[in-house]
Amino acid sequence: MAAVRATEIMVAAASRELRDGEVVVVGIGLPLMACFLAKRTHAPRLISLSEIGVINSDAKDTPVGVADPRNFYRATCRSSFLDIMGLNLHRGIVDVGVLGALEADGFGNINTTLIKDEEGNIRYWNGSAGGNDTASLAKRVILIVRHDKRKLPKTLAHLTSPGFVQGRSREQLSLRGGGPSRLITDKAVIGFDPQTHQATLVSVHPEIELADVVESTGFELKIPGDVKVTALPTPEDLRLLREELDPNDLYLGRRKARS
Amino acid sequence: MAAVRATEIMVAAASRELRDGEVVVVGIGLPLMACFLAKRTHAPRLISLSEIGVINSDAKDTPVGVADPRNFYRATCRSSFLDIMGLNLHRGIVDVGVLGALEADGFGNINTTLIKDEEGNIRYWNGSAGGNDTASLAKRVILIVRHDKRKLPKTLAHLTSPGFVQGRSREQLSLRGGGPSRLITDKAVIGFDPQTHQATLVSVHPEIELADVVESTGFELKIPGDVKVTALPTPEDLRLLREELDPNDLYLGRRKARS
Amino acid sequence: MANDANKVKTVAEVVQTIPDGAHIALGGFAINRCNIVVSHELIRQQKKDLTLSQGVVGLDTDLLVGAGLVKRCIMGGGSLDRFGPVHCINRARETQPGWSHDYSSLTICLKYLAGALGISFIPTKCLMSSEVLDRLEQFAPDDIRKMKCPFTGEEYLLLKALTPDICFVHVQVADREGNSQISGARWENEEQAKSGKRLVVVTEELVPTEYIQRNPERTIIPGHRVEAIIHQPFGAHPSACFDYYDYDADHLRLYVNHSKKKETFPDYVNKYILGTKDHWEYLDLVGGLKQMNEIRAEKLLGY
Amino acid sequence: MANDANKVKTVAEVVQTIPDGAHIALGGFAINRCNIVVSHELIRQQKKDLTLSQGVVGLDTDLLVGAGLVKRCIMGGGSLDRFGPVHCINRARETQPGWSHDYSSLTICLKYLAGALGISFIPTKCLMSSEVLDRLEQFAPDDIRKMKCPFTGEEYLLLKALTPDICFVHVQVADREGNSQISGARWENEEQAKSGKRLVVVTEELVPTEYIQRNPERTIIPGHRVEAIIHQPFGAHPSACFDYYDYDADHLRLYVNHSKKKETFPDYVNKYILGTKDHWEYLDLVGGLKQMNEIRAEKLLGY
Repeated sequence: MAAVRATEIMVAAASRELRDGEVVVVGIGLPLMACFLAKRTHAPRLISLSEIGVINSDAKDTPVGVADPRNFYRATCRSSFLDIMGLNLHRGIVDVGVLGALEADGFGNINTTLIKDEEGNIRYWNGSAGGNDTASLAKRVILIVRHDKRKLPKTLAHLTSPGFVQGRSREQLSLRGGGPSRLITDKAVIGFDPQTHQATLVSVHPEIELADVVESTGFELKIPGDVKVTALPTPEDLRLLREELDPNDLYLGRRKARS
Repeated sequence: MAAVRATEIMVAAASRELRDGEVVVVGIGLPLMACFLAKRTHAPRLISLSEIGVINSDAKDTPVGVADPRNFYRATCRSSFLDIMGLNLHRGIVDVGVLGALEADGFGNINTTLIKDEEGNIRYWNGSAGGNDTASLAKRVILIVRHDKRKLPKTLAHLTSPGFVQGRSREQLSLRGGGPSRLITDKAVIGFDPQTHQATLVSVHPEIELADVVESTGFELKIPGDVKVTALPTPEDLRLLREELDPNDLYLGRRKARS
Repeated sequence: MANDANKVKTVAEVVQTIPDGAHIALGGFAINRCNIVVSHELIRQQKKDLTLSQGVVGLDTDLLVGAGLVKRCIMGGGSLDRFGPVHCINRARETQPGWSHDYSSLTICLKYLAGALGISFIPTKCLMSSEVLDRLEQFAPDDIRKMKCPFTGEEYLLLKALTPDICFVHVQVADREGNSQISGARWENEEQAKSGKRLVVVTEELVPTEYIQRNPERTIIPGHRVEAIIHQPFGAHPSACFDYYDYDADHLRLYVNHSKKKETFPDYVNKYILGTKDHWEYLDLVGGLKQMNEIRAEKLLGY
Repeated sequence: MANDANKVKTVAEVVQTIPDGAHIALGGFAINRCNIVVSHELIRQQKKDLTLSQGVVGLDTDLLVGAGLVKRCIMGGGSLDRFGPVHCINRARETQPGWSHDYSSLTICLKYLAGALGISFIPTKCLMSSEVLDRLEQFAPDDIRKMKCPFTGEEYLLLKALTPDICFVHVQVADREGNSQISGARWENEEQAKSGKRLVVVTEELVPTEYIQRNPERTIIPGHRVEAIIHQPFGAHPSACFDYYDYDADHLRLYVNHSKKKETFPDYVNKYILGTKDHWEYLDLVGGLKQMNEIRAEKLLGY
């Protein structure tokens, strides 16, 4: 079997954060892969919602995006934004949101709108779509972002979707939902301190040095005493990802490994 | 052919108030009959909406009520309150509402909630259901009420659905829609003065005396100089009503002739 | 979480979990898809002090009120269509001022919609300048407010969201997860069902999930919202269930003959509800297989 | 009144009735059921100063922006999925601060819902404490307000209703009255379509009303809301139309190769839009019958 790729570690780690029976709003790409993997392993009764209006997609072919009809296959309900994001997410019954981002900061705020280069030139990307809605309302949020100083900065180029803005509580921010619970990167799994909401290292992926993690993180990262090593994907995880969920390396391919 | 019944005159007169292509929210009973009659005669492209969530019912058997599945037959859309009463009526695109009532007053306000006997004892009936919504929002409203002093009083026992309350304009009442345009009874057709909103006689049914109309009206009725005689239903109207729309005299039967 | 492995329950099991004083929303409309099986069991288990809400009240709520289980009704109006008024509900309204909070069809629906959307209020232009509003101001002053739109200056009524403790809805078809599809008009079923803290579906037919997946655009209630599924054919009798059976006109007339007077209503309850141990016994008592075949819907007509 | 006897029109006829400066809402989502046939004709007729609104922007809006027709965009985000960003829209955002009013998927949907319900505002808990809100406060200060719920005291954002001048939605099936049924996910199609002052449907297939009546629970847009029906098979190409055809991956890549740079975009417009007189010519140019057969949906998969 080929060497385990960083994307596979990320997806498997995110998948393990999802518990059986939970209701999950899931974005495209690695979040969708994590959700599909969880469903085929430890969480067969997980409910996946796509903002576009799809419940329990059971894609046979890897969808290229939320709007790809491959994502409608064998769904148990095909409805609308209003149903998924209004009558479920805004209603407060969504347990988890899984989101990718251009940038995440040390309080789990994310940017999916634009990037700034060193000269301050702005380049726009997707904007919020369902991201702000999910971050504002899901009971907890799992973020999946590639790990480098630029993508995990101290200050975001644009705060699209709030976590614990400036370390404040969700109540203080007038937000519902519990905010971010995990930030999963290709180097580590990061949590948020229950009191200070500060990013706190949970585990480092195998073969990654702690110093590398610290070095490539732009925000202040709390390092507790009991940092673990992230569990590798199981052989079955790898088989599912490689043979069934993303056989063409649309999301897991090394060069395409962007969230 | 049997003698023309008062209910048939009422239904035909109400039907003639509906123009081809209009969007109509229609209550059960004589309003539904009027709407079906219009559709089968001069207004084949009339659109009928039932609050329960039915568009263009083409009932084969006379429905006993809005909730009768007979009313779902050959519909072009089966949806919901929210669609019919929200996304159509509240949206402001309904041209006409046709409503029955326990009582109507001289400003076209109606009562569908309760009646009081002379000792002041209260007896409850249906309440608003879609009546208040329709009266508050349709561009114009046609009322169908049996004609006697008790049912056309000066003061309603309960103002369920507003017309021109105390003669005030719809703007003054914070209401949308144009308010009542016609009050059709088994004796006469009554309109509302564009300025004062006061009930104003339009036509008297054949064989009914003007004095009888005045005598059996509890509120002040303006009598202009040009009161006409209400046109009788055509032979085709009568055939349709008797043979197709209400062959069992569910609504048109003399004893059951209540709106 | 509404996601146990086995969600198919008996109505008795479900009703046992409802405390006295609960706010129950029922999904019937006049004489169509009424939650009869639920109302019967609530009466058998003698629940009390219930708050009942429903867009257009029907037979299911009238039964509960007649049997004395209901301390408050939140409703938009209602009747048994041409079979008569909701006598039990009307008697309660006549004898206890403020017992019912009366709205209209759309405003009840908007209150459920707000609940289902997780917003605590929603504006409307209905009810303005009516005695319906006057009475709400008197009897439910904490549930309504007037407000000018900050964008247009137009005056609106703000309605407070309704979030029942438990909602019941009668559907034609559901799978074992609770994915439910409704045929015919749906009145406020979707908004009501999704507004509550708990949701229980009563279904005529239990189908494999594969059947749901053939036409997932028709899924009005997705399974993850459903705590329990009660499988009860003819569960809405004597009200109608489109595509399955017509209303039972004879039994509705019999019901109204009893409900008309306070004195005769207990006879109905004793014979048809307390006198039967479950809905199968009730169905036998009201005519059994032969009568159910009599009212069974014709294919093309759906009634 | 949207109820003429003959509602079936050509896209050219419909687009002729749209004045410069109109607010147009398009029903596409990224690369699915985009209103390509409408965007192309708007470009051919050189409309200008349009306001465009859409939940999740896609190819249909990107085309219009790239061709310079749009002075303001009201949107919830968007991309061409894995094929790339909406380059034309992003360039406009980069060069003209405040050109777009950016919301989220749900908040755009709620704005349409308010418009469709005829209420001028609706509350939400989204966007709070975000830079999305900061920017709206800066660039669209008349469209948002904060407010405490009078019933719960909770802080809400009030969104102003959206009521476009004309809405377009691409559907699989419509009859000659405009009764329309949509297969697959519907995103904000229903709320958007019903929010506008005018509504035009583009349909893959024109069916007899009897077909609609077989499954009227599936009618998302009733005919009386529809002013005109444009019948155009493959009208969403190169985006997908569930149950009819898949997206055309090769053409999407070709599009992105042109849209990536301001300089190369006019080549695309000149060749594929201005160089063709209608959608049939366009379809021939992009591969005609053979290519359409290539992307035609498989029965069970729907793509």
